Amino acid sequence: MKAGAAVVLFVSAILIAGCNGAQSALNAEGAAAVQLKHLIIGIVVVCSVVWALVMVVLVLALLRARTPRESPSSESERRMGKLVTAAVAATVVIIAGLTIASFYATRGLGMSEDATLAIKVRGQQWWWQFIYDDVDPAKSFQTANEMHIPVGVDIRIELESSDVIHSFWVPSLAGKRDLIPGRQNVITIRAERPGVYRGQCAEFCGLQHSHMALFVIAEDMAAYQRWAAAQRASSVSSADPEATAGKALFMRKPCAACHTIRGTEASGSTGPDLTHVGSRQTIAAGLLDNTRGSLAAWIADPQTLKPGNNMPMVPLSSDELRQLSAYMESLK
Amino acid sequence: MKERVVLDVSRLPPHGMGRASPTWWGTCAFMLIEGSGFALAIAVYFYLMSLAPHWPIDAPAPGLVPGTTLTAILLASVVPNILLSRWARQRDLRKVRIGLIVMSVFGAVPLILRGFEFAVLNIRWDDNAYGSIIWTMLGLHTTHIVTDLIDTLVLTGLMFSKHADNPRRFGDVEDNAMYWNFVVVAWIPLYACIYWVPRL
Amino acid sequence: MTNDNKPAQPTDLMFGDDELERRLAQTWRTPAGVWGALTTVDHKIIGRRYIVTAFVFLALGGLLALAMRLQLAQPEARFIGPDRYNQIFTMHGSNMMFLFAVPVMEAMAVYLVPLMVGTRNIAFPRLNAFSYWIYLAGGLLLWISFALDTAPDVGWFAYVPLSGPQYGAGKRADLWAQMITFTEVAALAVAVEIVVTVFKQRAPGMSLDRIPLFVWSMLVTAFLVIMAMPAIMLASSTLILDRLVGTHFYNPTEGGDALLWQHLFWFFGHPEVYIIFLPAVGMVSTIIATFSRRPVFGYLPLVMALIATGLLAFGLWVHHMFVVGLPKLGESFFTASSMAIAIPAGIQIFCWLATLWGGQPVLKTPMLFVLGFIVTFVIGGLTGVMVASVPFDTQVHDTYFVVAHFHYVLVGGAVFPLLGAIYYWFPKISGRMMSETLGRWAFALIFAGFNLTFFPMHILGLEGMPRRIYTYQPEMPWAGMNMFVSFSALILSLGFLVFFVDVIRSTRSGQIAGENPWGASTLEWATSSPPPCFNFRRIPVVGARDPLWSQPEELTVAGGLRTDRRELIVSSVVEAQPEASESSPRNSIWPLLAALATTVMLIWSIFSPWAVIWGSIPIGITLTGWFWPKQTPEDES
Amino acid sequence: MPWEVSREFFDRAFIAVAFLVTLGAAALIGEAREGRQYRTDPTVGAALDELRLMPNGISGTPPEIYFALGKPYETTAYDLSQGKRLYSWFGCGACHGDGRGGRGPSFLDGWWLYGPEMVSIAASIRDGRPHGMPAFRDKMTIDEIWQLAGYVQTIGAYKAKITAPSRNDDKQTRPAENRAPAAILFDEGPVGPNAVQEPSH
Repeated sequence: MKAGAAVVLFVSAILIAGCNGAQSALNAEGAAAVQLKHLIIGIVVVCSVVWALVMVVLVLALLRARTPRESPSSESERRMGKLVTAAVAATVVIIAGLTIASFYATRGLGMSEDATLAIKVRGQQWWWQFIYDDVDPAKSFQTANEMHIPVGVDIRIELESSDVIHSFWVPSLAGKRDLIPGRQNVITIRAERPGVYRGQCAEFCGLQHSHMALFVIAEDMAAYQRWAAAQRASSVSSADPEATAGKALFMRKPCAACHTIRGTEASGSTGPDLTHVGSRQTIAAGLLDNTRGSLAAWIADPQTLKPGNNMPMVPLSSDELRQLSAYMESLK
Repeated sequence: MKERVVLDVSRLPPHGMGRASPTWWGTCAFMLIEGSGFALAIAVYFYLMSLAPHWPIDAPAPGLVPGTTLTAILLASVVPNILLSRWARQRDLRKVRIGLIVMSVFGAVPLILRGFEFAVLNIRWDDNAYGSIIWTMLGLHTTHIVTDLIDTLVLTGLMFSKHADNPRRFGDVEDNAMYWNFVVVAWIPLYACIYWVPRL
Repeated sequence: MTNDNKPAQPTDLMFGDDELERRLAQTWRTPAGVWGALTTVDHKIIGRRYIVTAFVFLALGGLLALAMRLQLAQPEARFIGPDRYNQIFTMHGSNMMFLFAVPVMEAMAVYLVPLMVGTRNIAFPRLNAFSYWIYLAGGLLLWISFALDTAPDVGWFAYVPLSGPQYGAGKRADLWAQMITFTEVAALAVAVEIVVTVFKQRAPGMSLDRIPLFVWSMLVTAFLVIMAMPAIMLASSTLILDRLVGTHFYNPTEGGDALLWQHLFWFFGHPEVYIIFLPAVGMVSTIIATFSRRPVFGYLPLVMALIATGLLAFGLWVHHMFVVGLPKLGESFFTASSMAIAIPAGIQIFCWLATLWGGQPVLKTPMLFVLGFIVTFVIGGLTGVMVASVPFDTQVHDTYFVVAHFHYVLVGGAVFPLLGAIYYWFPKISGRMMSETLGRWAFALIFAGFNLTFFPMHILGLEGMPRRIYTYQPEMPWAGMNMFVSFSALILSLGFLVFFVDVIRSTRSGQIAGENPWGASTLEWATSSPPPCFNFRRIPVVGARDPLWSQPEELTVAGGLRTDRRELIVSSVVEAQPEASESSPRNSIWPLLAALATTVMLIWSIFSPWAVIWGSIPIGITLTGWFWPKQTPEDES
Repeated sequence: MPWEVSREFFDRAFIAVAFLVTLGAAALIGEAREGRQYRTDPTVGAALDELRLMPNGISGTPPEIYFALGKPYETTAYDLSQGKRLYSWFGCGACHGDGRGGRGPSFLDGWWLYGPEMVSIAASIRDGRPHGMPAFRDKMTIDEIWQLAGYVQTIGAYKAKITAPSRNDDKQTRPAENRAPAAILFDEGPVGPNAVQEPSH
C-alpha cells in the first residue's frame, strides 16, 4: 500500500530532516522551537498509529472470509454497533488528549516578561527592517535582513508592518507570527546555541514574497556587544580612492534619495539603511552573498535579479559600478 | 420496471397554498439568506465599534427625525400588510386591489424618507469606517425596500389585469406580504444600530 | 379544495404506458436546436451542463498546477516570472474552489436529487437555468481576464491590504471579487432549489428517515451554502467599495481593520470546505452500500454526523488565523472545536468500515475510488487534527505542509468520491457503462500520482518551505523533493487524462447500461437510463429506505397526475404525505436574459458605482418578464 | 409553438449575442488591463530622457519612444500606482500637499502653470522650475520621473481614468484619483496659491 510506505517515509524523514541545516522546524535550536518539535513528533506518531489501525481494519474488512451471501443478521449488526461505539469513544479520548497536550504547549510558549533586549521588526515589501531602539536616541541603530542576538536570553520581538501583511518565521527558533498593518504583535525568541538561523516571510506579500529572507545571528553576549557597538558607530569612510569615488557617486546619484548612510548626507528612508552594509553576510534580503561582484551585479540590474522590487535600475558606467560596489563593501 | 398504482392523487388541489406551496418555502429560504446578510453587516458594525476608541468616530450621532419617522411608518405598514395577506387568503379581489395600492404607497414613502436619512447621517461613506458601515447598512436595507416595492407594483398591475382571478396570484400576494414583514423586521436592529448605539 | 372539472383533464390513469410516455414527453420535452438549449429548464440537461463545465474548469486548473510544478521543479527557475506565477496560483485556487469544487457538487445534486426523491423536475427550474448561466458568466470573466494577463494575483483568499485599494493596482482584485459574486449567486440559487425540492417534492411515503444519504448530505450542504455564502458576498462587496468609492472597511488609519477581512472570509471559507466535503460523504455512503450489497451501517449516526459537521463548521474559522496574534483564550476554544470536528468524521469512517465488514464488497471502479478515498482522507483528517493545534500550526501554517493537508482533504476527501460517483452514475446519465479496464488504470494512476505528489509536501513544509513562493534558492534543501513532486504530478495528470479519455469514449461507444446496472437501491435506478424528460412515467410511492431492494420486481406508484401540463406531487415535509399536484414551469428564455442583464450590471459595477442603479433596470424588466403569467395550463389552479 | 417558425433566426441571434457578450467582457477587461514593465531597458531609458520643450519651457513633444511604448506612464494602472508611491517617497507632499498645494501650486484647481502635457510635467520634475521647484534629475531615474509625472497629471484630471489609483490606507483628506478629485473639488473653488507663471529659461 503506497500511502503506508509513505507514512514510514514521513516519520523517518522527520528524524532525518532533524539533522539537516537551515530553516527547518525540525532543526530546533531555540527554546520554543524545541518544545514545538517534541509536540509535532508526538502528534505525528499518535496520528500515524491511528491511521495504521484504520488501514488494518479496512484490509481485514475486504479480505475476511465470508460465507457466501451471508445476510446481515441482527446480532452481528449489534456486535458491529458496539465496536463502532467503542471506536468513536476511543476517538474522543485521543482528540481530548491531543487538545490538552496542545494547551500545555501553548502555555509553555507564553510571553516572557523579563526580556533582556527588545528589537522592533518592520516588514517592508520585500525586505526586513530591524530597529534596535535605545533610550538614548544616539545609541539607537537599525539594520536590514540580518539581526544579531545574544545567545541564551529572551529577546522581545515587536512586529509591525509598513505596507502589507508579512509573517516573521525563523523555524529553528520559534513558530511564526504575522506583521499586520495598524497592529503590533510581540513574540519572544531565545536561541540556545550560537549559530546563523535563516528565516523567511511566511505570509504572501506580493511579487517578491519568495525573496524575503532574514538571518538571525546568535552569538555570545560579548560578541553581540561588540557587534552592537560597531553598528552604533557612524559609517567609516575608507582611504581607498575607488571607495572614495564611489561615495561621491552615491551622493550624486539617486542612491542617496532612498538610502541612509549615517555620517554622510545620505538620509533616504525608503530603502534599507546601508551604514554598515559591508558587514552583512547577504544583500537584497538573502538573495545574494555579500561580495563585491554580487553588489555590482545587484546595483547594475536589480529588476532582473528581483523583478518588481522597489530599487530602480540607475544607469551607470562600468567604472561607476566598480566604485559604488567598492564603497558599499567598504562600509563595514 | 413493472408498476402498481397504489395511490390516486387526481383529487389533490392543482396548486399548493401556504406551506403546501414551494414558493412559500423559496421565499423563506431567500429571507434566510438575506437575514444572514443583515446579521453579518451588524456583526461588522459591532466589530468596528469594538476597535474604535470612541463611537461614532469623529462625527455627531445621526439625526433622529427621518429615521424614526420611517421606522414608525414601516411599523404602521404592518397592519394593512397583514390585512392584505388575510384578504388574499380569502381571495377577495376587490379588497386585495385596495390593499396592494395602499402597500405600494407604504413602500414608496419610506424611499423618500430614506433620502433624508442619508442627508442627516452627519458623515460620508468615505470619511471613516464608521461612515462606511452605516452607509452600507442603510444602502443594503434600501435595496430591500426597492425590490419589494417593485414586486408590489408588478403584483398590483397583475391584479388589475385579466390574470387577476387566480389562486396563484393570491398566493403571490401572501408571499409578498410575508416578505414585506421581513423587510420591516430586519429594519428594527439596523435602526437600533444606526441611531441608538451611537447615543449609548 | 377540490376541483370539479378535474376529471375532464387527462391524467396518467387514463392511458397505457406507451401512450402515457408519448403524452408526457410532449408536455415535458426540450425542443431540439439552440433555442431549445437556451430555454430548457430540465434539471437533467442543466445538471449535465453544469457537470461538464465544472470538469472543463478542473482540467484548466490542472494545467495551471502543472505550470506551477514546472516552475518549482528547480531552484531559481525562470520559466514563469513572479507576476504571472502569482496570477497562476491565484487562478488555480479560485478556479478549483469557486468554479470547480462547489459547482460540481451542486451540479451532481441538480441532476440526481430530483431523481432520488422521485419527482419530475427540481424546484424553481427557471432559477436553476439562471444559476447555470450566471456561473458560466463568472467562469468566463475569470478566464478571459487571465487570457488578457489581468487576472487576480492576490491569492484565493485575497488578504487585504495586498488586495486592497493601495497595493492592488488595476482591476485585478475587483475581477476576483466580482467573480465571487457570480459564483455565489449561482450557488445560493441552487441551494434554495435543493432545500425546497427535498422538503416539498419527495415521493409520497419518503418520510425523513427514508431519504437517501446523498440527499441528506446535499440538504445539509445547501443550508451551509445559505448561511456561509452571504459572508463572502459581504466581504467581496466591501472590498470593491473600498477600492472603487473609497470606503474604509479595511483601512486601519480610518477605523477599519485588516483582520476584519480574514474573519469575514474564513467565516465563509471554513464552511466552504464542508460544502465541498459533505456531498462527497453522501456519495461514499451511496456507493459503499451498493457495492457491499447491503444497506449502509448506521443510517441515523451518519445523518447525525452530517448535521453535527454542518453545525461545527461555523465554529472553527479562526483556526485559519492562529498566527495573527489573537487572544490565547479564543485560540484555545477554536483548537477544541477544530479538534471536535474529527469526531463526526470518525463516526462516518467507522460506519463505512462496518458496512464493508458486514457486506459482500464488490471491487468495481466506483468502489476503488471510495477505498482510495478512505486511505487518503484519513491522512487529510489527521493532518487536520495536527494543524488544529495552535502551537503545531505556528510551525506549519502557510507552508507546504498546509498545501499537502488541504489537498489530501479536498482531492482525497472530495475528488476521489466525485470520480467514483461519475463512474457510478455515468450509466444513469448517459445510458452507457464506462470501461472497467480504463477505470482501474485511471484509479491506479490517480491514486499513486496523488500520494506521490502531495505526501512529500508535508515534509517540505516541515523543512520550512513556505507556500506561494514562485521560486526558492539553490542553497535550500528542497530542490530534490520538488523535482520528485513535479514528476509525480505528471503521473497524476496522466491518470486524469485516462479518466477524460474514458468518459469521452464511453459516451460514444460504452456498452448499453440497463435501468439498474449496479443493482442499486435508490429511486434514480427505477427509471430508464438516461431518464426520460419527465423522469418517471408515474411518481413512485416509497415504503422503505431502500425501495428497489425491499421490492425488487415491481414499483408501487401514484396515479392521477395530469399529462396536459407539467405537474408533480408536492408532499409534506416530515411524512411526505401528498398535499397538492403542483405545476412545474415550462421552458423559458427569460432566465438567460435575466442572467445576461445581471452579468452586464455586475461587470459594469467594477468600473462605476452607478452601474448598480442603471444596470438594475434591465434586470427588473427581465425578472418581470420571467414571472408574468403566460396563460399556460401551468398557470391554472 | 411560435419559436419553431424562425429557429434559424434565433440560432443566428444567439451566436451573435454570445459573441457580443464575450467580446464586450473582453473589451471591458482589456480596458482595465495593465501591462507591467518592471525593468526599463537602458537604451529605452536614455531615449525617454529626450524631452523636447518649447523655448519657454512650457509644453513640447515627448520622445518618439514614448509613443512607441504606448504612453504607458499615463495609462497603465501599475505605473500610475508606482507614481503615487514615488509622490510620497520623494516628499512631494511637503510642498504640494495631497495635491491641493501648499508652498507649491495645486494640481487640482485646473490651473497648470506649465501646461497639462506629460512632457511639461516630466520636465518640471526633472529640471525643476523657478520659485522653489527643485530638480529631481539626480534623485530619480527617468522612468521614475515619467511614472511620477503620469500620476501628477492623473490627480488633476477632471475625468478619472479607470486605471487611476484608489485611495491609500491612510488618513482620508480628499477623494482618491480614481474618483476625479479635481472635478469634485473644482465645485469648491480653487485651493492653494497660484504662483506667477514665467519662462524657466
